[in-house]
Amino acid sequence: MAPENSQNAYQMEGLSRNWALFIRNPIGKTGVILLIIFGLMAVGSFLPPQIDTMYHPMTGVDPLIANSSPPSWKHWLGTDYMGRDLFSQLLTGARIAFIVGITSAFISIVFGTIIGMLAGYGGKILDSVLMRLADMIMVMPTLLVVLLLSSLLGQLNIWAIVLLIALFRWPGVARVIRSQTLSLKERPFIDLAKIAGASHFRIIFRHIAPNVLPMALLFMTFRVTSAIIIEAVLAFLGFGDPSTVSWGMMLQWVWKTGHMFQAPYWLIPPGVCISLITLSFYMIGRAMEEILDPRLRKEGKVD
Amino acid sequence: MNLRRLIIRRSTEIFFIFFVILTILFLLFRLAPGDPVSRMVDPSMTTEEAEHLINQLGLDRPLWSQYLFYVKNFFTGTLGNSFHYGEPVAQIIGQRLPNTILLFTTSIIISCIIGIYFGKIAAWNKGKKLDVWMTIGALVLHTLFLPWAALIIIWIFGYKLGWFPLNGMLTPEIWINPETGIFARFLDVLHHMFLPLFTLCIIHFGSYLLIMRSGMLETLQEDYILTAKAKGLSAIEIRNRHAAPNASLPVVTSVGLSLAFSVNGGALTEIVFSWPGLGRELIFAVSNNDYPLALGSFLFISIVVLVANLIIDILYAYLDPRIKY
Amino acid sequence: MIIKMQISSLKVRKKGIVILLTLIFSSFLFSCTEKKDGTILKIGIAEEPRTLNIWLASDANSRKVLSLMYQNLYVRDPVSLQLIPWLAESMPLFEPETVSYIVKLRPAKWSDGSDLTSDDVLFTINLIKKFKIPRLYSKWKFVKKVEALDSQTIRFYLQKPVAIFVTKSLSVPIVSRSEWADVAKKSLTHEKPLTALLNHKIKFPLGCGPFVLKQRREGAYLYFEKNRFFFGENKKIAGHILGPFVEKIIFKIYSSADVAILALKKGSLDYHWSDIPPGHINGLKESKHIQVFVSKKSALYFMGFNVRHSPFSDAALRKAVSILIDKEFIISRILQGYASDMTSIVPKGNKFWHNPQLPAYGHGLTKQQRIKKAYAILTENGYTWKSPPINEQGETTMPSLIRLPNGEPMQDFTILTPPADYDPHRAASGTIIQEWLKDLGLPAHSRPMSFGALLSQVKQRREFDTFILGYGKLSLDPDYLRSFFHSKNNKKRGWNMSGYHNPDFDVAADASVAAVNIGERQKLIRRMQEMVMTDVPYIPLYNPMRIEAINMNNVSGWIKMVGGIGNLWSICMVKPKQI
Amino acid sequence: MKTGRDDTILEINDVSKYYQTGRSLFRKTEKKMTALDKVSLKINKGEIFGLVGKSGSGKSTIGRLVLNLEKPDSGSIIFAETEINSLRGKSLKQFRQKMQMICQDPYQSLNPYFSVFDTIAEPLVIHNIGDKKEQLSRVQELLEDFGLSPATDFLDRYPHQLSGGQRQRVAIARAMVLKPEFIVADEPTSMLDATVSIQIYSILAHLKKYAGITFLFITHNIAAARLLCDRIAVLNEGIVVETGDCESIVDNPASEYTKALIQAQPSFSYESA
Repeated sequence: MAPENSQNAYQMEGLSRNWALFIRNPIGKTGVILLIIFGLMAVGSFLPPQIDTMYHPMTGVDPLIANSSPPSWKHWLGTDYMGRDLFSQLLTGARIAFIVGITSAFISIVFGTIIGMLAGYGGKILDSVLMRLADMIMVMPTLLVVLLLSSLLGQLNIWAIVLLIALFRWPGVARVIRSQTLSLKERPFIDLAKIAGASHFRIIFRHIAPNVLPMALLFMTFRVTSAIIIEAVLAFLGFGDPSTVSWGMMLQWVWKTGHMFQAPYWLIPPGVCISLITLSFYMIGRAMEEILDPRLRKEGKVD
Repeated sequence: MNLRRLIIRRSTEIFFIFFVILTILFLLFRLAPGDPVSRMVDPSMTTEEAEHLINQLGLDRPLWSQYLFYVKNFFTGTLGNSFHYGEPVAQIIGQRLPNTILLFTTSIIISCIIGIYFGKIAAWNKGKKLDVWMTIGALVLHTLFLPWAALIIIWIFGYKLGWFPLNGMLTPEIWINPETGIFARFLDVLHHMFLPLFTLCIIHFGSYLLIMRSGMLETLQEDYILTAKAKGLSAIEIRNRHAAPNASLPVVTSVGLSLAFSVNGGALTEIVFSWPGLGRELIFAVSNNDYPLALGSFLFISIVVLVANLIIDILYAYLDPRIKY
Repeated sequence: MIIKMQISSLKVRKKGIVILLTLIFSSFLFSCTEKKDGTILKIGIAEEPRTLNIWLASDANSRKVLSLMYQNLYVRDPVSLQLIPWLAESMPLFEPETVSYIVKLRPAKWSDGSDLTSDDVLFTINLIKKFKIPRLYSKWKFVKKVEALDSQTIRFYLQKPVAIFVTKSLSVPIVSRSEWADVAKKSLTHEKPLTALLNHKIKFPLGCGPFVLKQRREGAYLYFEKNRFFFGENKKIAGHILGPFVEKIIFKIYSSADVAILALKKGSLDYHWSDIPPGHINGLKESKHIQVFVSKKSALYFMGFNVRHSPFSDAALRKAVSILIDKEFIISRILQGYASDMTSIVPKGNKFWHNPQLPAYGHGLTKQQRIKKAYAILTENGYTWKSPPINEQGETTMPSLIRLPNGEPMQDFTILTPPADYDPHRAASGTIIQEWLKDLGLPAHSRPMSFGALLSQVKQRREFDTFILGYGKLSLDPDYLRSFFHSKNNKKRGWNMSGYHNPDFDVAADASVAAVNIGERQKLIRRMQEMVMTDVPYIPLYNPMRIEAINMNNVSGWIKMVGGIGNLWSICMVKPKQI
Repeated sequence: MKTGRDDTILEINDVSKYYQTGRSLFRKTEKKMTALDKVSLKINKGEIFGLVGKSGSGKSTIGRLVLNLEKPDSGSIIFAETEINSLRGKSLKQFRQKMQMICQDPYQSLNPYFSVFDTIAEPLVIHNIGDKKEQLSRVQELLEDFGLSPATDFLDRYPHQLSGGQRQRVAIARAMVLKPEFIVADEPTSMLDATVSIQIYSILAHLKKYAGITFLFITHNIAAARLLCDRIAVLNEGIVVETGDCESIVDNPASEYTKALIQAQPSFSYESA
């Protein structure tokens, strides 16, 4: 599926054509600005531990502070109950949010797109089997299932969580991609490809895939949102990966150590960050959606 | 005719889907490490006692026999006994479910109504400041981190302002008094319900607003709206009588599609507000290795979601004559 | 047509909303009428009591609630922690020649007014033995025969002298024959009698404690009224004249501690019968009507090793690890200072049994000193590094991975901990210990696991390297030492999770069971602790304190003892404030 | 403009095709629509065979069947002495090299994500013919042949950057890249304006003449058929009404249907030859 340069060029041109529309949209603009800020935070997260080991988000503690303390010059956002720097935790949280959100959204989009294309192109039995599978997963409350699995399986690290979220979030994408594929399948260029002797594999990945890609990308922004939220809730409830410092984890620390209403400097930033980062992806998605096609939204209206 | 076929087809599908879920969950629970006996951390529990208990709970039988037993239990309607409650799971679910349904359906209905109402206004004022602010507001509410928001809501309205009770479903002091009338009890529950309801509505209504808004924008492009305009009907009349009802159909489907997702939020809300519902019970059961209860509640939630989806499909087919199945 | 239908329903909805809003706002007024009633004691609990069936109750909240109703023969004095008679009239009489104990009952009544007799005690013991009730059966297995001498006197014949008979066996709750006889009979006809007994639903337990359950709404509250027939009322026991002085108790469920604390401040709770995280203390202290209690617990939180196989079969490595662990850091940072140091398996507070002369590994050392000391021990025992943690200048550096004495590199190992939702402290300790071990090149990975999975890993499958677990409520009698380290418990589902095997220890442990002479037993127990702390299959980490808070506006007179103020004594002693 | 009656290249024997309407899991009621009813045709090597009929007459279905995009419900189609429906794997791929198609709608027949080069070279890539360099020169050659010069200007363009006529030229170039023996042209000009159509027709005529390619020319425009075809068959509701020499049928229609078809035709295109 490696796109050649020229193809990229076309897509780039399409993008730049839409970019103007996109950036004129106040929602899209806000989303991009927010995202850039979070991106800077994620990149900046590597800095503090270099300055002093006490700024290590997980293991570095201020030797002089043994409990939660409000913002100061040394600790811009204050420290948590162990004397760890909250600011560097917040920066690291941005990194984790990106990792979780983007990888799990990416995986679920790849799954969803492939399954949707297979179902739409394959038709008949393959279609009904895959779509019933999608229905089945769709009725499962993702968070509860992931909670259940992580509790049952016992060991969780961030990649397992990412994978689990991805596994439960593909059906919506698959349904949309399937319906797109159904209409693409009727287009003459697919017939022509067949006549030229193209294999099913080639038709699916060379002809259909690029055509459904914009839609898949759009869905990716929404999936990023839900992945970040699910990870945050899991971490908040204590089912997250303990060796990572995510925002959900920070909130869990505030909560479990009883600083919920004691330390606003600790409670507010991660909560606001979770909301804002999901908001930024959501806004970008909305703006993209309005440009691509206002009718695409009804992800389930296919039968 | 078609409708009946739809119902039959979807019901058989639901049955199969459900059975697959049951089997997968059963295996998951039984093959996962840890059993309710080994988690009893009490040094005075000897090996002999533990093994006796395991035998008595039937956990030492082969897997297939446990599975058959479970399926039998399922169809006889008891769903087995909870390890910790010692009661039939069906009974526990029966107690918790009404509370969940009360909170859940009320919140969905209210947020739907509010979402449709504001979505309508936003679409009508497309491009104006009102629309932009409403859309952004809806997006912000939609992406709020629920447990965090819920605790802050409790702090503000329950503690600082003191308008509402902090949690639970009723005030014991009122309910233990035999003289309290039914109306007072009803009011008491309503009063307790307000904050969790408020939280859930805040989270949900944003997405309904957005769906309604875009549905409305689309409808406004259609021919019959133009016809209505040509007929000289007033703007409000066109908006409310012609465009809004049709535009609200997608909201109905989205309720069905997002139902499974809203169950998550429901469970979290129940935990934070100590609302005695099924979601909270499920999470407790999972963390206490109470398999029969966790399995039962999970199955029940999936049944509810499946059936609700079916109902919404039927409703949709009924409301929109254009839909053919 | 559809359109019209929807319009009309919208109109109805609008009216509905108006009505709903008026209802809600009128309920504000309603809530303001919540009057202050000192005669109702309002107690918060963290979760719904799972069951009121005393035999099934294994969760803390059920036990709290049941402790108001079902009573024991002997209880602990709040101050001296010695056993004192409760349902019994006096301490048991031991007859060495027949190896039997005689217990005389106090005149007492069940809450339905009927007399509590020796027949009930007999019935209880027989039920435990017949159904093999978990946790209780083993305490009565060695009792050969129980007979009622008269309606108030019972004699217990033992197979051999057992030290724990008085401290553990005799402290089982007594149930009435009238409540359980039919249930037991019916359960015995079942294929699985124990399950049938445990699954029997008790709605209103028949006890003889200070309170009687009057009403319960599942998921919402439990409502108790004073037991008119309570045997202890107005009696002086353990230096207190007992009540109960409050007429009613309501147990409310507060799933989150934060909300419970708001409720305490607001006055809708008098006491939250559950741990409060240390972070709340400052906020609580600001409110004048809140009093915070910090009490000691009889608890043990420890890191355990799997000594069955390499690498932790080597005691030197275990010692090195215990030197590396900075317990003071864990206590001061992770537990915010609300815990006490532990040097032995038996907590310090348990003065009679605790052995004070044990090595405190690494106590008071700096990080550098710890690494150096651990490094010295390991090099002595043949461990090697490519680049050691201490360089030629004597400074600590980042080491390469360690090699075992046989020259093989040490495999990665895991530190299993409970998940953060279950216990954030243990999970955090695991992470921080992992970092400390890495300073010496030990390839440790902290891995939280769901509690059930963790225990099955450690107890059943026994495939692990190290773990962190704890006992929040360790009995005051140190018989657990035997459970934890006797080699006969080194089996599937056995409590010797480490697989510790020391013949000397086994001999001492066996002797300690039979030692009815308390001084002799003390010596043995202290000797056992010494052996364990020399071989370090477990590293005791900390003994947390219990933080609780009360609202002083309504009631006063809480009794503080080991494990907090939530105890039977407090329930019997709290008095409404006269305002 | 008749070439000699050479040997038959394509033979359609008693082919029928039905479509089911409104199929669903629970409704298998036989509501069949007959698309083709026992159609038999013979096409000779090197001729342009016209298939004329109104929309819905089944002419496109014949095209799809001949191209092996669909299977007939009964009857057989024989191309170059092989029954094409039984072809699998390698032999199917070989068949694919020999027969190509030109579509009705140049807007739909090109993948919007394929550049001109990608589009034309795709059959070469699929059949693994030549290396990249050879493919490039072949594509350039074809582009020049079909009046898209300079070829280098067009190689990297995408369909949306081309005009309708240019697109159709690209489509024809793609059809020609494998040097096929047979081309199905399904209403290749119906979406183009008249002047462009004429240019396309002349390309097709040229191809027939110099490359010796056989065409199945599907059209509703009897004038176009008259202009281009050697023989035609008139199709009505899945039945062949008449078949034969193009001029004789147009000048002397036997059936009412054909007459009606001719009368419905605007006359200007008739003269424009």
